[in-house]
Amino acid sequence: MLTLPELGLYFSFLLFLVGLAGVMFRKNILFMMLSVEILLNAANLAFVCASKLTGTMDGQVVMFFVMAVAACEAAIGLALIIALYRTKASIEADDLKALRG
Amino acid sequence: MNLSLLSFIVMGITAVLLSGVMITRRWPVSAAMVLIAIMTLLAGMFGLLEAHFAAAAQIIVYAGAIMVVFVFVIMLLNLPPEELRYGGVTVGEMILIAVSVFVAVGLGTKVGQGFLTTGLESMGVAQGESVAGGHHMYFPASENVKNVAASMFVDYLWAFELISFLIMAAVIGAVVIAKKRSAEHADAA
Amino acid sequence: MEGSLGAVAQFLDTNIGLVASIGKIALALVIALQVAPIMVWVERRQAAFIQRRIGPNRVGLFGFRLFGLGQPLADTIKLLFKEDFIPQQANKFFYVLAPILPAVIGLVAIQGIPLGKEIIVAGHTIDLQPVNLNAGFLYLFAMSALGVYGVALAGWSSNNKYALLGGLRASAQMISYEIAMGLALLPMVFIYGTLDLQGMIAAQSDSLLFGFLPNWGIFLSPISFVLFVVTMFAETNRLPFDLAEGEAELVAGFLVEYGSMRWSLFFLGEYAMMFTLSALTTCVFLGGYEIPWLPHAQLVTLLTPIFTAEPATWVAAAIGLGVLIVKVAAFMFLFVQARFTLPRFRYDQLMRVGWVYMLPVALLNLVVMALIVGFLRLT
Amino acid sequence: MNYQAMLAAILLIPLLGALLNGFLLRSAPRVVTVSVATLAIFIPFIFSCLLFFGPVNAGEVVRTDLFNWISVPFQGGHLDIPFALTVDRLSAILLLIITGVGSLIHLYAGEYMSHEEGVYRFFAYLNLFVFSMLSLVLGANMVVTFLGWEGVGVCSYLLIGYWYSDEANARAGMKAFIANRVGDLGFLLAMFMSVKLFGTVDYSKIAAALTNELAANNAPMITAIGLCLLLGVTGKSAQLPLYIWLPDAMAGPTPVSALIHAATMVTSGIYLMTRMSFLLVHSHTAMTTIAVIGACTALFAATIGLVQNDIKKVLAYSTVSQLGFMVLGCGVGAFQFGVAHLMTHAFFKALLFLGAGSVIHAMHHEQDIRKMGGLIKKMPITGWTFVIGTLAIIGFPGLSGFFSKDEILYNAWTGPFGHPLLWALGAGAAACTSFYMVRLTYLVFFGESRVEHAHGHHGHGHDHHHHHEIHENPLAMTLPLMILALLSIVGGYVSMPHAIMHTLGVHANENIITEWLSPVLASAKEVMSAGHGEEGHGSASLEWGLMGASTLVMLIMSGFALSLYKVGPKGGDSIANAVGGLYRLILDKWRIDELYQGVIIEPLKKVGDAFFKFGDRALIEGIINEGPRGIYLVTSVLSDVQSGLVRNYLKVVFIAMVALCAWILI
Amino acid sequence: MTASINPYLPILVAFVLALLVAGGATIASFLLGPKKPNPAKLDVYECGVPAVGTARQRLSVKFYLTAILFILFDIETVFLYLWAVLFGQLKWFGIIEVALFVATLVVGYIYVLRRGALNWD
Repeated sequence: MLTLPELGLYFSFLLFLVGLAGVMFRKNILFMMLSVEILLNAANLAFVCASKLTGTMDGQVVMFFVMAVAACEAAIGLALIIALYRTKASIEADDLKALRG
Repeated sequence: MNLSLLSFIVMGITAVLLSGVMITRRWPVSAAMVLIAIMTLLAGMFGLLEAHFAAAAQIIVYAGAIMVVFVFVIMLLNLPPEELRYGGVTVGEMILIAVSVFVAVGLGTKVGQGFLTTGLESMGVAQGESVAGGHHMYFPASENVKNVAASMFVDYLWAFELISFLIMAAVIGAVVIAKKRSAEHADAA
Repeated sequence: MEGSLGAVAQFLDTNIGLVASIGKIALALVIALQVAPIMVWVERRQAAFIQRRIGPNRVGLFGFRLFGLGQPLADTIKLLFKEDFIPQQANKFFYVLAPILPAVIGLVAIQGIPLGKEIIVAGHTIDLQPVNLNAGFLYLFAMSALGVYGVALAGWSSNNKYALLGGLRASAQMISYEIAMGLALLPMVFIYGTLDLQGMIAAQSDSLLFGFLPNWGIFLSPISFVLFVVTMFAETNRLPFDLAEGEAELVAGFLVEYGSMRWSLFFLGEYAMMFTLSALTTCVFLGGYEIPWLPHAQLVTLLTPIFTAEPATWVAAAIGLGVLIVKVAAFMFLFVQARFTLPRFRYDQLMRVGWVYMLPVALLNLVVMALIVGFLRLT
Repeated sequence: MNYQAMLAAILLIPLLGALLNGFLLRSAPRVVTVSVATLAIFIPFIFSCLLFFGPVNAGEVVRTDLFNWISVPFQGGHLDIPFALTVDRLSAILLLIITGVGSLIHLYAGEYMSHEEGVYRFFAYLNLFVFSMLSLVLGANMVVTFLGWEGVGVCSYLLIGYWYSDEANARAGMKAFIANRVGDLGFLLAMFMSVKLFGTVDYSKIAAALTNELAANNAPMITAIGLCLLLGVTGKSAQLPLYIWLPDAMAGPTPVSALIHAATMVTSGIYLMTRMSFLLVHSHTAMTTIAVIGACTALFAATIGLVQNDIKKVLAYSTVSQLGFMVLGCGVGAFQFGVAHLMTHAFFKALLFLGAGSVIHAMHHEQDIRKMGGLIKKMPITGWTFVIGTLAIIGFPGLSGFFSKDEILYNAWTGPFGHPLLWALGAGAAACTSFYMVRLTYLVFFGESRVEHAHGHHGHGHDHHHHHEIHENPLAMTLPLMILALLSIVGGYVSMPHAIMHTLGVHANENIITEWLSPVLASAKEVMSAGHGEEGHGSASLEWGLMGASTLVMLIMSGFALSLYKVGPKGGDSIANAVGGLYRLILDKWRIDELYQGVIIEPLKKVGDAFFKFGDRALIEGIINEGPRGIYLVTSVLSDVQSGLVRNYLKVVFIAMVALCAWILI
Repeated sequence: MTASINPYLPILVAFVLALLVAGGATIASFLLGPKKPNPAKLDVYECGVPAVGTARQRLSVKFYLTAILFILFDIETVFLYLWAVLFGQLKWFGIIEVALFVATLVVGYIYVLRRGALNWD
């Protein structure tokens, strides 16, 4: 039997895969961050589906927390991009390896 | 197959396809716009899953706020379109992709059989059992917003308060990072 | 023949929800589409009166002038036949997409407004709110939040300095006032205890305040009302908050490279949004489609002897729609009046008002209202 | 009335005051700072009164559990330590003293500190101190008490070093802190042992768990707990051998000396012993040790007080000596009189310190009694209240010190753990007390004025009155003095001896303090009477006799002091010359500090040096210098993994996710 | 009997209709209007003078700061809406909880204000 939450979980898996591919194969930090947003959205979808699956509100509440975290991530991440672009005039991820071991 | 299931599947497939489109865009603005479309589709899916408040918040916060920041940054920096480099896929990455496609297909067939729903039942996960425990829903299922609120403000009280600290830290951090050298760049406007 | 009629009746009966819903949507669409041309005419006439001119009064229908009411139709036809070109430096796709976005969003957003309480057709009760979600008027907020993109995209895709700056300014302004807007309506949510606009309207009509005032939101939380009206002006980029398209500084802001029908689509969206937000204000603060001192149920009982049961609800709904439109029209008048009365803010003043005054006042209002309502209800 | 909430409020209001003053009101006007600080003590005082005359008077024990503080698995069960507050008749007395005397001293300090800059810091510390002291007193278990115990130590350190720009003050603060840490170690050990023995640290639960049988089976453990508690007491209550910090602590502002180093903090040892009396009485060894230490401290400190010339130093040694009396009282089993003396001492010693502060304030920070004299004409209120304080402390019949001290001395002879020798030590200390207090009072307030008029320009350049006319201080300083003087007169009647009670025709079985504290001390009494057959072996005639003896000694010594110092501060020189060596030894405070320096501190320094040489230099620096080479070898391999490219890190995420989903499939 | 359909369906219908209207208007105008392009018409409008430089230049960071503050306060508003619908049930507990939440954010807001991030001058 095909149910909505289960399908939703599968879609969230696929979205996550695509998002992860985006983060891995794009060189531009901006695109990487956009892909991270896809990842977070996939996670949100999974949470909402889990909420529906178990009949509780936990998933939806956690989804709001994820949303808040995503907002903070976007705020700080984009601030960093702006700062980086100012100093390095580049937002290529490969140019940023000062933390190389 | 009823209407909501059909639209759910159509929306889901569209979202996945669009995400594929998104990660291959050259222009950041195009990518951001496609992402907004994906988020709107997801909001619709939330609605079909009867998470009404989540659907509204998805649009208000994600599509209407977070993406605005992305669009602003893209427009502020006015980045040129990026040259895509497809040649960079190594053998290891090829294997990864192959494996993930395999797993995706496998999972798809499993989902088609409805293994999760039955699996949860066999694992004895009862419906309506909150992970945080303690709180019992006291509103009818149609009162989605009140149920979410009850769960958040009773079960997840501390997480809720902590979020405020997170947001405060993000506000301060973003201002510190972005405004750091703005004195020298004040003429950039 | 009779069989096919029966089949139609059968179809209508089983799919009454779908049919009614399409009907409601069509009604709302018609209203939204009429707002823009009529408002353009009203603005021109009103401006003329304020400036002691005559304004457009010539175009009439079939030889009747009708105060120039034919003008909107003529305008539409003119716009349709204007040359439609795309500047060569523009990003073609987004340049075309940008005006469609606000128009679509405006037309979709208006569906969230309750046009009346309900009508009864062949035993089926039909709620007269085209889109009635569990999340209530947050739907309107969601739509209004998406409105930013049309403006931003228009500015960006035109690839023109004025347009880009104008687009960014307009979107920054819209998001700045969205916070105060959300916070302004918060007290109303906990006063009425619901997000549902129908529920809010019902709460406003079921009793009298101090025994003589209608129990309207404007009396319950006047500061919220003032805040909301101000943010409404800013959200719709209307004067005195219209400097994104300020002619003097930015030629016409994000609209500079647009012409013909694309240009009018922006205004279609803008006026639809104006109507939507005015109607939202009406529903939250001014009792919506309800006639003051005469609740809908009472109206229906009054009308029933005259029209019999079911048609009475239809007449009542029509009266309600009329009342709603009258109330909204008052707001529209206010919009126009403000446009030709108030000077424009400077941009820094505008942002300052939004962040340094509106936001704290909205927060303070929230706290004070929470305490007042808390003391009145919880002790 | 909600007494639980009131109890929590008593504790939290001073904390609120401290936070307000410390963070929000830093730039507020002085008036605001002082009012906030004083109100933050005065409101709890009102609440304390309500509690005192309400449920506590009715014999109830009010308890409130604020939250579960510590919860750890322990011995198969759970060790739950709630942040619980409780007020019974014992803590109620201390509550009133702390908040009552505390508010008076806050009021006084507002005026006393009027020439200082940035007093918000002072008042924030002071409020924080009161908060700590209250949690010490109100804690329902040893951990909460320990929180307060440490808290008062910290506040004391901060306040002693309040004028930290002067190195001596900072050193005094550190000395107090270190001496207190040694004592705290004892308290900690006692706490650990009681967890081990009883599985709880809650006083009431320990009391319930401690049966005679258990005590008999674990006698060494009980004695160890008692001795460890005693170590804690010697630290906090300045007993031999850890008393050395208290005289130096006088470096702090005088209101601090009055509140912390006389009235409240130093008495917390007495409180703790009374609180744990049910346990202490099980160990004869511990009780005897306590009594002996108390008696020795009383006499020892009193002898040092005889020759000091700094007004605050005299009072400091007097405090140590009086604390010795209280410890003696506890040690001989007369806990209730220890508490009674604690109370009366809080009144008259606070009075004396505040009086001294008033003098110092008027004299612009002159503390040497040889440069004073005849001040009573210029500062009548300060003078006469100081005289009342002196009379109270030397045990002039009818004043508060007389009753509480005599009861302790009587019990030192007759109490369950008493011995005539202990009485003798105590009586000697009392004699010395009479001498040095009368000497102090006479030299400061009577006789010829020896005030140097020339000295006046250090540190007060901004003052625009050029001749430093000494005059009485404003009402904010004298009002506390008067109230405390009144309390010093009447405060002793709670512990009126039997003999006098009978003579006066008061037909009560016990005096007020014994009656009041009987619920707290019931179990201790039971144990003591079981161990010694009959409670006390005294009689009315013995009581009268001892009373008469100590009064006589007091009168003789006071007269001796008066006759000696009639001629001025040089009056004692003849005797000093006669016993030359001994005099100098006492003047150098028995050279105890030097002893510690030589016996403990120097060897410790040597050990530290050794550790530095072998531990730091050879071992740690060796590891630091040599280690990186090894680490470098490892990391050079690992660093290739860490490419700095986000993409490569994400591959791990990717693999993990795919693996997880594959696991679901299988 | 109340006619019930999925509440999201009308949005879809409205969306399609609105798209038809807006798209139709665009296409109609495209089809009906004359086509007489010339270089001056297609050029960037810059008040009649030839365009100087390009529009693709970097803009003030203040727009970004505004947007940042907007998302964070937007999140706050959404959380507060959750509280507002349950105002009656959460009672004073909820008010206190939200008061703490708002107070924390006000701290951040005051910081931003003091830092001058909202000064457009």
